[in-house]
Amino acid sequence: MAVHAQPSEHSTHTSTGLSNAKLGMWAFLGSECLLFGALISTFLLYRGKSLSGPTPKDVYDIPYTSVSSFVLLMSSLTMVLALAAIQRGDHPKLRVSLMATALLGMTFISGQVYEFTRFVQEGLSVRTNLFGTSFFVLTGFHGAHVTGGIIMLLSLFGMSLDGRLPTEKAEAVELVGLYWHFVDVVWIVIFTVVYLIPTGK
Amino acid sequence: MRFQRPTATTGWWSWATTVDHKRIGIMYGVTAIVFFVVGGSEALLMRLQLARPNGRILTAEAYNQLFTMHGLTMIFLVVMPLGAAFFNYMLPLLIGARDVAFPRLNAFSYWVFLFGGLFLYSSFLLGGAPSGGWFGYAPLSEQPSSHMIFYSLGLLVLGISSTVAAINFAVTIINLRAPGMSLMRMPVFVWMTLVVSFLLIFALPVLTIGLFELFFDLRFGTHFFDPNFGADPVLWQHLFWLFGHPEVYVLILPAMGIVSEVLPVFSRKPLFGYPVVVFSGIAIGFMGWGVWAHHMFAVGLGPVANSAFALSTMFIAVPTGVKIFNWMATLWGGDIRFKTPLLFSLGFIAMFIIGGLSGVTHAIVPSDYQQTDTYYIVAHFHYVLFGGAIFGLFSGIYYWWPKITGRMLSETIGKWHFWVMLIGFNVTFGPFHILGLQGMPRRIYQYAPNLGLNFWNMVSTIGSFMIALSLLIFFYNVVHTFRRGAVAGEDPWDGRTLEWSIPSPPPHYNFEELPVVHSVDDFWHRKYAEGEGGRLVPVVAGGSEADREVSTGDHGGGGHSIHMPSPSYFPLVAALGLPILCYGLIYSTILVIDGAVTLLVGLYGWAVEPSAE
Amino acid sequence: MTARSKAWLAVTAATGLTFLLSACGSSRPQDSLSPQGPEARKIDVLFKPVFWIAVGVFVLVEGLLVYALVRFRHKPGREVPAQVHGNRRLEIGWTILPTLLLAGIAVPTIGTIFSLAGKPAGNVLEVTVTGHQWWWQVEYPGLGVVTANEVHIPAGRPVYITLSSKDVIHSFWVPRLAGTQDLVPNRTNHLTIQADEPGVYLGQCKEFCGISHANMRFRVIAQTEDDFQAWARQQIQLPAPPGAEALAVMQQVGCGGCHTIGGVEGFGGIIGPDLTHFGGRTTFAGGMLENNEANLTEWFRDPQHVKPGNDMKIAPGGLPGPSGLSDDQIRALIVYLESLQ
Amino acid sequence: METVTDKDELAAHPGPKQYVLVALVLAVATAMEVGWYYLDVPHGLFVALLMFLAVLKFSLVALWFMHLRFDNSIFKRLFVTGLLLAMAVYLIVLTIFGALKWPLLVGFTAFLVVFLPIFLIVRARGRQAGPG
Repeated sequence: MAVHAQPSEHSTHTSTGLSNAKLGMWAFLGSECLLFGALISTFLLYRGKSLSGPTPKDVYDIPYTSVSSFVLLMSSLTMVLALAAIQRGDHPKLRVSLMATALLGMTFISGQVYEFTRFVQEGLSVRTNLFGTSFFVLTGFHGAHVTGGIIMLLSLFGMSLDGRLPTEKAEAVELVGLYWHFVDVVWIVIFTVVYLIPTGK
Repeated sequence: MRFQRPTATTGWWSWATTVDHKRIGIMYGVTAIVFFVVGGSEALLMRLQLARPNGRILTAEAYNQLFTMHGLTMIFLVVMPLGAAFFNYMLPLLIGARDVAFPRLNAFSYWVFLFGGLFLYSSFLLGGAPSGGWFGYAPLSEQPSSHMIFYSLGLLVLGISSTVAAINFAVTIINLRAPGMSLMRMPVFVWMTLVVSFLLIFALPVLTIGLFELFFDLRFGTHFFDPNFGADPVLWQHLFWLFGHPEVYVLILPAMGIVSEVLPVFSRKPLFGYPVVVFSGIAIGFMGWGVWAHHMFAVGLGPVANSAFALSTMFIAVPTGVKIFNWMATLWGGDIRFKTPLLFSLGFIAMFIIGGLSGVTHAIVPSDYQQTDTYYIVAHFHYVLFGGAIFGLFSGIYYWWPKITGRMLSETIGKWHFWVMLIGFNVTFGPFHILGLQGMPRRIYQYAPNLGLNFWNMVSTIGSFMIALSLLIFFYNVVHTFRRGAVAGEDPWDGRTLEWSIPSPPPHYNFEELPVVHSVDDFWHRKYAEGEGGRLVPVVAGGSEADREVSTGDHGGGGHSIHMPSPSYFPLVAALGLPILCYGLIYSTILVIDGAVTLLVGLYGWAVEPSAE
Repeated sequence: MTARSKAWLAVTAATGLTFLLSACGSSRPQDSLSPQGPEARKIDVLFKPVFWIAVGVFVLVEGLLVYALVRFRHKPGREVPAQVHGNRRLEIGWTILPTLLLAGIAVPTIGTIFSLAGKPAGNVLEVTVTGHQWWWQVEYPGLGVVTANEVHIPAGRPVYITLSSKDVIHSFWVPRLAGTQDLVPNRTNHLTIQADEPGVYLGQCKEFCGISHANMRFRVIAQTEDDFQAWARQQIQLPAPPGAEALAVMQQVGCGGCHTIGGVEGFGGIIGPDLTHFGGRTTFAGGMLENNEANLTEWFRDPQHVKPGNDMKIAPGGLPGPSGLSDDQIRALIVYLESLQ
Repeated sequence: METVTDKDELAAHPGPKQYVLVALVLAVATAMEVGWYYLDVPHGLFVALLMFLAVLKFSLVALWFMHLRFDNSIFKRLFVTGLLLAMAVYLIVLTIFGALKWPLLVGFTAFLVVFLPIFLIVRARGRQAGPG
């Protein structure tokens, strides 16, 4: 979406004085709520309904996941700093923050890849049981969203290097930022509802 | 990568690369009508099969594919895109805008819709069309014999198209209204478009996840709906109907909007209780979220859930009834001219009342235990979606045709079309009520001769061919008047809304100067002033031109200096990626990569290309 | 013109109604409007009044519409009408009126929902029905009886049916005795049926369940208490073993792999219906066909042709298609099967 | 609804300092979550606390990093509509399935009961005014 919703399509005088692209992005995020909601509810519905193991308790590594959650959380900070930078017209700092955000995102993703492979080694795949099915598809779907965000961040970085991301186009960064933060808040919910609560004492 | 922008203004390429909302609207309309013919032919085949007991015209497998594709076609490839056609063409004209908020995104959603439809239909050549019903209940949908993989991917693609379009329309309405057009000065059709857009934005993701899970079950062996692994197949039903019920209002609200535009024009009275009609539309949109489980009364949700959903279902009838009463009050005391558009709107009201009332009878859960999954239900939703949506959309076609083509359709042929269609419709679907109550289940490719169902089935089949005839009459009307039809002029119906203030067909920049809006039905008030007691006083000749205001600081001068978004290849390229991707997901990884690359190239080119040169 | 159309509409409606009401059970064995038992009657007494209210509203509203169209149609020289923009009081009126009407209907509705959901009291017969693509397995846990596609019940006694499914979602519907209940895998639903009088009540699967959904039929056979008990007793007797010829054919076809025949060596299959008392049934093939020699002959020639998609693939090598059985072999089979009383 | 140009918005936006501050709170909240996880608290309380922290983190990111606190309220309305709609319908679905253990149920419903009325009022006011 953010890729579609270019500032170039931002009408200068609109009825509300707000940017089309930003309105569109928020509508899209509202719609995303129901998307992830459905996957999370599927996970909750099938909680403890698996006919065979492994169960969450068997495979989760909470300290590990906590760290990667923290990493994603911090990427939101660098993201918002990137926006602040371009709005101030500070392009070197913009590039640094964009790259930092992308790197943090990549750390999170590689962490997830490692987690998945470990789960598979411990005998949990999408086909094993309802837990495997609902867990992998939910978190994988989120991972795909993060990956999409990383691609957008990198292309913003590239555009900025070519000087095709002037200060007037700050909105492009803001839109990608909105998407990125949304993916982050979804993970906040997943971390609580999918990781901590099911296995908590 | 910056290659030459498309420059053609006529011919195939100009259509393939257009970002003009009017051209995209026309493409939506034409495509939808073509699919209407296809879906209709499927229906005729089914009626032939059911004309007599133990029909032998179709095999069971063929029949099941046909009724599945008939449902999918009529909902996703006919009624929704016909609505989208009017949204595209009319929305900017009605709110006094020059285009939609995201012109290229608009082209993208059309191409995705077209490719999605073709992808779905390609299944006929690739091992058989889906045969698990448009509702695709698990676990039947997961049996290989149901071919539901094309269903899951096809609807995912169509969902992308609709979501993108819905966001586009919502933003357009919120942001691109002419100066002075506050929300409560918008035409009702625009209001209904807004409600529909939000319904789609919030309802489609639910279906998307359902389809996503179904696809993973089919392709990657997950177990979302697999009872053998402890899954509960009812989950699919909740996801499906959580989308499916708002979808019903997505299908009917555009027609309601059209009717609300047509009635005032042809009774020469303002819409009775504009705020109430608007609010009831919004109310329907909201309440539409609280009734989905009335599709599942027989599943065994328990008496408490069934009672709750019975209540919510009954009370959604209230705002619907309010609309109908307001429409009748609009006609009341009017100066009613029975032009074809009005006839179709009246047909809508008359038929929709029947559909609504039968709807109430199966909100009564116990009687739904008898009626669910019988032809009584089939009757109900055809009275709502054909007698309702299709009649309403035809009303729109006859009403706006002069604006779109610059020529009038023939009134005489149009009236023939209406009467044959109305009678054919009732002869076809009226008997369904009786058949259902007398024990004919849905989705059966044959029925026993000893059930006493033979007579009304034969009647219904005859009726279905009358409907087909009425469509032929319509096509004759189109062909007959396309060159020879009377020239319409700007305002053939003495209309009330902004689109009638500009030439027919409109110039590609729509409005030379953006109008300034002072009230609902602004254009009408430029032509007529209201004396005391609401008596109308025509404004002095030429006055309508004289006192037209111009929003200051806007481009003028015959539209030459008006800057419109330029055509682009990239929406088409990006859209092309999706079906390739889907075939890949079924057949080969190479195609997946191919599709993904096409998509990304399209999006990238799109991103770096400015919307206008 | 419009007026005539609406008049015509009213006519169709009227004819429709007369047909609805003239509907009598005998000529329409699946008619939901002629209840033959208390459960179905509970629904009927709720539906018919609502139906007539709906008809009343229909006549009223369409009548008003027609009247408005006739009275206010355009006449030459008619001056432009008064521009009425709305009327708050009227609008509140026609919001509240339907609300009250619906509220009135809601009360008995909810009452009936709960009374249908409850387990019946008194001398209840318990039956378990399991849906298969595309036939019904019927068990009487209390009586040790297992049969298929025909539910024998004692007339005048409430029968509490437990519903579940082996494969996909089916739906159990005997219109004249009760409403629908779905059979959902991994779930058990319950439905009470009761017949006033002995007789045969046709039913059919209502939820689309695959290629032969249309052929998934069954019947409820209500008997007097004594006849029912006699039937049940007879169902637990073992029939005479097959003759050599019939046995040879059945072994060649491999019937035992899918079907159970009580007391016969190697016939313990559970994929298809239990055939132990096949001869005593009035129908076969999921209630699709009358149990007679002609139908059985056609069936054994090529089951797939008669009932598309069914599991009975008896062409050589267990494939679908013509079975290739000779007329003599088929006759032997039929003679034996009909002997299984 | 008042018309806000992008300039005004920018002026209203907080600077890096506030952002870092928010991030600190987020970090502490996450630390607390993991802490509670290892401390021995009754499950009901545990769930309630986690729900609370999740809501807190969610709102901080949404209100500050996504600027909902400073931007035009129409954005908030778009997003909150989706959020509450999702919570409402999925909650009902899970309740029908009987799949919600009571602490989750309590947590969610509390959340709805607190936020839904506010949201509805905001909407109603928005309706009367309407953008433009």
